[in-house]
Amino acid sequence: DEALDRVMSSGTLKVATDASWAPQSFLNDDNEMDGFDVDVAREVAKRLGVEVEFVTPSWDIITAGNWNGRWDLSVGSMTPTKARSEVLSFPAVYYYTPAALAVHKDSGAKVESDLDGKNVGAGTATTFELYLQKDLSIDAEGTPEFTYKVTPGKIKSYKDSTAAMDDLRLGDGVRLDGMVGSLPAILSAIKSNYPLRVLGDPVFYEPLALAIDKGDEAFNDKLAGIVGDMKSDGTLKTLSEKWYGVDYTSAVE
Amino acid sequence: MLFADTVVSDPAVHKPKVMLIMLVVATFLLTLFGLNDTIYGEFMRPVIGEPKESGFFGNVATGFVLAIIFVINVVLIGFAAFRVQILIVWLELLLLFLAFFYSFGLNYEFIQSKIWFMITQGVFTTLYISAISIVLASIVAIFGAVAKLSSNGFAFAIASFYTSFFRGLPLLMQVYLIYLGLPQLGYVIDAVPAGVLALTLCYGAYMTEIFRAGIQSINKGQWEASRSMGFGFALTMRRIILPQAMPLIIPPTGNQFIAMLKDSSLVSVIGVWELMFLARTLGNKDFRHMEMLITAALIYWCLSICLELIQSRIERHYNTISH
Amino acid sequence: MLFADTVVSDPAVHKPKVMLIMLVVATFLLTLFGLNDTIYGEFMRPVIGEPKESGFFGNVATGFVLAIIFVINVVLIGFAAFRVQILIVWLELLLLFLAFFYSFGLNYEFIQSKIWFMITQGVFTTLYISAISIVLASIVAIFGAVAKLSSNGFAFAIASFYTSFFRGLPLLMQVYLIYLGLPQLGYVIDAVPAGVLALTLCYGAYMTEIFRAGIQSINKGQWEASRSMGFGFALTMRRIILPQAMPLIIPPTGNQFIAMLKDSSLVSVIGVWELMFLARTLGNKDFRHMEMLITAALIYWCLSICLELIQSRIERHYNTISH
Amino acid sequence: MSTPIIEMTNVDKWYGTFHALKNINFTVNEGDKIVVCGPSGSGKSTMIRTLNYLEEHQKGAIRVNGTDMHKKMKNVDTVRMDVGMVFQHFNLFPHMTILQNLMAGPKWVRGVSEDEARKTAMMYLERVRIPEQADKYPGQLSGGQQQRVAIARSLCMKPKVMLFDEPTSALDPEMVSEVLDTMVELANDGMTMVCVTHEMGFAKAVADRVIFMDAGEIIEENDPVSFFDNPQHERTQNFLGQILQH
Amino acid sequence: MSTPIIEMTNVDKWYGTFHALKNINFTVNEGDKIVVCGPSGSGKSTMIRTLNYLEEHQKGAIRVNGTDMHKKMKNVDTVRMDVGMVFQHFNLFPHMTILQNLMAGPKWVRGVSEDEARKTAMMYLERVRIPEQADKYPGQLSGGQQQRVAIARSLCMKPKVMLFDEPTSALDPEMVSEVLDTMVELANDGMTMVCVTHEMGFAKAVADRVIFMDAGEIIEENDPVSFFDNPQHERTQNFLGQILQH
Ligand SMILES: Nc1ncnc2c1ncn2[C@@H]1O[C@H](COP(=O)(O)OP(=O)(O)OP(=O)(O)O)[C@@H](O)[C@H]1O
Ligand SMILES: Nc1ncnc2c1ncn2[C@@H]1O[C@H](COP(=O)(O)OP(=O)(O)OP(=O)(O)O)[C@@H](O)[C@H]1O
Ligand SMILES: [Mg+2]
Ligand SMILES: [Mg+2]
Repeated sequence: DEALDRVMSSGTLKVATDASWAPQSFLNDDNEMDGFDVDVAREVAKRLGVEVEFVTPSWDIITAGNWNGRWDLSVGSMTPTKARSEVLSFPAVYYYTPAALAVHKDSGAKVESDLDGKNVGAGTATTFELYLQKDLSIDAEGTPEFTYKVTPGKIKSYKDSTAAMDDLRLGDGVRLDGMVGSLPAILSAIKSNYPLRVLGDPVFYEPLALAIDKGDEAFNDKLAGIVGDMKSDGTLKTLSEKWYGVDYTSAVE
Repeated sequence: MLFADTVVSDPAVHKPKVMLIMLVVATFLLTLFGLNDTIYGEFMRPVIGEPKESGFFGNVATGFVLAIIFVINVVLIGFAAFRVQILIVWLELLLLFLAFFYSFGLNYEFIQSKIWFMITQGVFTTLYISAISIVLASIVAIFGAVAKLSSNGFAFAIASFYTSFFRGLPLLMQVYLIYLGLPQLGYVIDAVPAGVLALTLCYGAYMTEIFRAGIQSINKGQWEASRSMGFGFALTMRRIILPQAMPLIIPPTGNQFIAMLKDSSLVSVIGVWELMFLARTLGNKDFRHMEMLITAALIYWCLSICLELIQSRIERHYNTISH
Repeated sequence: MLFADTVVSDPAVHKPKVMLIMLVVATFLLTLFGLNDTIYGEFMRPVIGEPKESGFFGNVATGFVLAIIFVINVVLIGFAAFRVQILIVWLELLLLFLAFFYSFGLNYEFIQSKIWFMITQGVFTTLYISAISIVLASIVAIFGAVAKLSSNGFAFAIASFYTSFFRGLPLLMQVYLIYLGLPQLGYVIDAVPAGVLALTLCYGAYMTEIFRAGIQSINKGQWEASRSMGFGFALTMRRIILPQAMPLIIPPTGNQFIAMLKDSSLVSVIGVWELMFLARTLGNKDFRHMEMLITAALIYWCLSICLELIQSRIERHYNTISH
Repeated sequence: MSTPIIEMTNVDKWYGTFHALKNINFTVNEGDKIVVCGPSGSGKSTMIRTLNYLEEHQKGAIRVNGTDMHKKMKNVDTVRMDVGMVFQHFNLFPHMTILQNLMAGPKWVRGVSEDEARKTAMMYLERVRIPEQADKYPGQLSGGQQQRVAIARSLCMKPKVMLFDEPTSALDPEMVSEVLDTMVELANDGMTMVCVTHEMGFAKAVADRVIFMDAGEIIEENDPVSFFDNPQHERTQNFLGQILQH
Repeated sequence: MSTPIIEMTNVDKWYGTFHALKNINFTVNEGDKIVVCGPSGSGKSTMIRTLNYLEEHQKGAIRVNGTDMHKKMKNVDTVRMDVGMVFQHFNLFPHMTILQNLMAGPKWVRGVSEDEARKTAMMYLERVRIPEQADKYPGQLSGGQQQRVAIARSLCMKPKVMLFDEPTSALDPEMVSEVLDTMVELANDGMTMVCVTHEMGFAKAVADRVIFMDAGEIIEENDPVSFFDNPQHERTQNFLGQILQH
């Protein structure tokens, strides 16, 4: 329980999170960290009775494991899988993201299968891409069932979902006919005047968890307890509604 | 300047033949581009009609008009003096590029609201990390170059391994290796020192090669003269060889400095908030990354223009003293 | 090699005084590093006891043992011939680095399962994109250099704007501008051509500066001699100036080639599956980034060693012919 | 034999503020052999370099082979093709072998065939007594050998006018006379020559006129016999005095 | 006056396969003045460059100022401090003014003060008649001026032994005699000198011995009077014949 000791004795919880993933975590107009993940981290720290401090190493660095005490916790919307849990521990799932298809607003597509045989994009190596490849298996507990609703002609992978949306906004069929991404991201893009619209219902739900370095059971249990409390007392639901306008803290079919 | 040859031919662009050729070539090239569908075509709509109707004729007409504008411009510039020519051409190109940026339809208020933070936080971090790394890399490079030129197998082997390894591995990888690898050996190193170390080692390796070429290029007679006067190795190097190698070393070194400015952005992977990191981050929430990226790019450009001015001043210094 | 000076001193490392100094310095430095807590300390545990008990003594002891190993090694290598020395030192350093990689505790099966795809898909893409861009960039650079050295204000202004702009903007930005910006003007350009175009323009700008320095460094007498024989400008450049500038141009150009190999990875942002893209992608699903990145890094290293060998061969060619 | 091939009229040249050539006037007719002498730093090299437009003059007119040399001239290359120059510092091409140095001009500019260029080159190398050095690089030759290569290189171009800048300075006396013999032969073939040299033997033997320069001015110009036996100007007398005493 | 300061014993040198020096033997005592002459390419430069260890020899022994010159010597710099060298190609430092060229050695190696170094430098510049060029760069001087700077630069170091490689090749006759006068003065001050030159006047006036080289060998070595009036070797006779006829 090295990590827990360190947190308690120093009185600060160092949280690693992304700074460019609105609305989960981003820099707000005052150039401070803000977002759903950030609020969750703040709440966790509050319940531990310590201050919170954010650091922003890249995804590669966080997921390499062996943090060496540089930071204590990652609140970064990671999907917990068995293979990944060989590298990091996932104390608790704190919400679920729906994934959805988006098309240009001029697109004639009505249902998911209208994109069959078309160019569909996704962030590379994301669950969205795996979904398009029909190779998605989320082996975390409590993952809802899903079906493959689209058979794209060509899958284009992008550095991230935003890059795919940038291509899609050029016009219907200019480079892309559609893309898969997280529903919240698509919605906030639409709010920022991207000429897109969501196609159909969410195609699958993805559980997202906190992560810590391996080897500290006490810290793991403590965090699991805290997240459990936050769920049961409705704090998470409030936060989700604040940021997404919807309650994503449980998977809805 | 090249060997002036003391023969300056009449500005070629004022010969009617040359003008005509320029016009034909420009029209041809611009027609090839098929400008009909572009914004240039839009300006011509009243004359050429809708894209689909005008077709090939539209392309040629648009191309021709642009070509005429281009040639008139070149001919007029030809009348000006050297420095004025440079000024005009720079301004024109700048305007063209600004127009190009403008065509992205950026949100300027957004840029305004963020630019101050980008400068105070981002530029500052970028600059101090690059400045430290550049100084250290230059020092590494001098030793590396001497070692690579030495007849001592041990020094040569270490230096060549060093340049091979640190040029061969992607800088990102070096940042990772230092940041994630050193803790495995027992040292937990902070983000900024890790970044500076990686940049120093990587750029030191590149600059080793540059310094080597510069030192090697100096005439053997210079070594002979100074050695025969009893100058030691270090003295010869410092006072005779390096100053003469400077005009050769400076331009590629300037390249490295400018590249470093931008490569320093790689340290953002380990959580350092430098310019590029902010550019990618600040625009994220509102999907304004093009705004932020272009702003960052222009800031980088300004910084590197400063470096270029410094470079050309140093170069002039060394060229004056050695003709 | 540097001015040989025809005096090769006795391998300095065989003098007892030098050995002693090396030993003391190495011990001191290694002690400073505080190796007690590291894996080196672990080897010494039986003698020095637990980190907390041994403290400073542990540091010194570990440092001392390592220093002795180091010095013995250096002394032994000193006996070998130049080429053998190089070989031994390279092997030793390689082993050290492999040990270092090993300490990451990588999953080798995972690497094995992916490496073939990385090579066939990734290396191939990386190589062909860089190769095309390098050739184009060199051509751009020659013209750029001549323009930057010309006394024609128009040519100078365009060339200097070009180098300033394309060196000043981050390559990533150039890729975006070309990939996302050109469509605004009406041309939709594919990912690979966009990447090649961006790399060509960017590296062409850097190499312009290198070529300029090389051309400028050639003695005025060479211009005079060839011009006075009636050689035209182009002939003088091609047959007299450039061949002599080669030894100067090659090393920094080699730098650029090697850097290009890795910068070509930036085209992955627009979805080209080159080496780095695969490295980042393949490991993501199972959080095996490090495995993939290290594999990619080693592949890059191999590629750049190939480039280095080619470079040194070309350099030898030009050095032999001009002494 | 009296068409002027080189005419300098009131030529002035400055290096920055240093007045290097002062009101130079002289004419060389086709087939003339002119020797230029004068103390070190008097502007001899500068003067013959202006004839090739390697240095720009600021005042006056220079006309070579029917072409006016000025800032905006178009055909400087065609003038230069017919004007050979042997530099004081040789300026050989270090990256080419001796043979390549000699063959470059004829092949690239005159369009002579490879074989013929090689034959001419070897012929001149034999004349200057270094055929065995043909495949070495300039850096591998002794000073005197380099100078001979420089002379041979110019001759290979078969120019109408030759400008020599101290062509025998690095040679031993024996070699000097051989090289001068070669030059005398050329002179007898009717080539026009301007030669900066202090070899008075050569001046006496072949020169039509001797020009004496000091401090950027032409002090005296005369036929060799009058020049040596009866110098007019005091400065010339002193200068010649030094040589004879020697 | 009879301590040998330079000794060459059975020295052989090759450039690749070219045998440049063949079994050279000679001794220079302190205060001796030796003139070396011989045809172009005979190995004169090579020989005096080995004395400074600027060229490596492959066989035999060279001893200068009490130090053996060989591959593993440690103190080559201290030997060189006392051996001045004037190069055939001058090798001035192009990035330093003439004055800086002259002051560098005394200041950086001998530790002389700035003022004193300047005084010495100006003194020698006046001796070679170019004090007004002190602030120019080497590239701005005429050939002869550069050569004089090279001579002055070596003298500023106040060496025990001077090696001159054709120190007057680029000079006009007037200047030659002035420079030679300076060298005669040095000679009279007791400086040891080895001078490659074809100025026979100088040889006759000051040389203790004249060495004649051909094709890498020393063919003849004699005092100047016997050398010029009564050369032993046929090759020497031919060579001298050319000079006198001249
Ligand atoms: N680039 C230059 N800048 C300034 N002064 C120069 C330059 N080149 C030559 N000079 C000066 O012009 C004068 C004439 O030089 P020039 O080379 O013509 O002399 P020269 O008669 O050829 O002498 P020498 O016989 O020594 O070669 C010299 O005093 C020299 O210092
Ligand atoms: N680096 C080299 N490689 C091969 N041969 C060389 C090299 N340097 C000199 N030589 C040859 O060695 C011989 C002697 O050269 P050296 O320079 O000593 O002649 P020198 O007597 O000084 O002649 P000069 O009076 O022309 O200066 C020459 O034939 C020359 O071609
Ligand atoms: Mg001259
Ligand atoms: Mg010589």
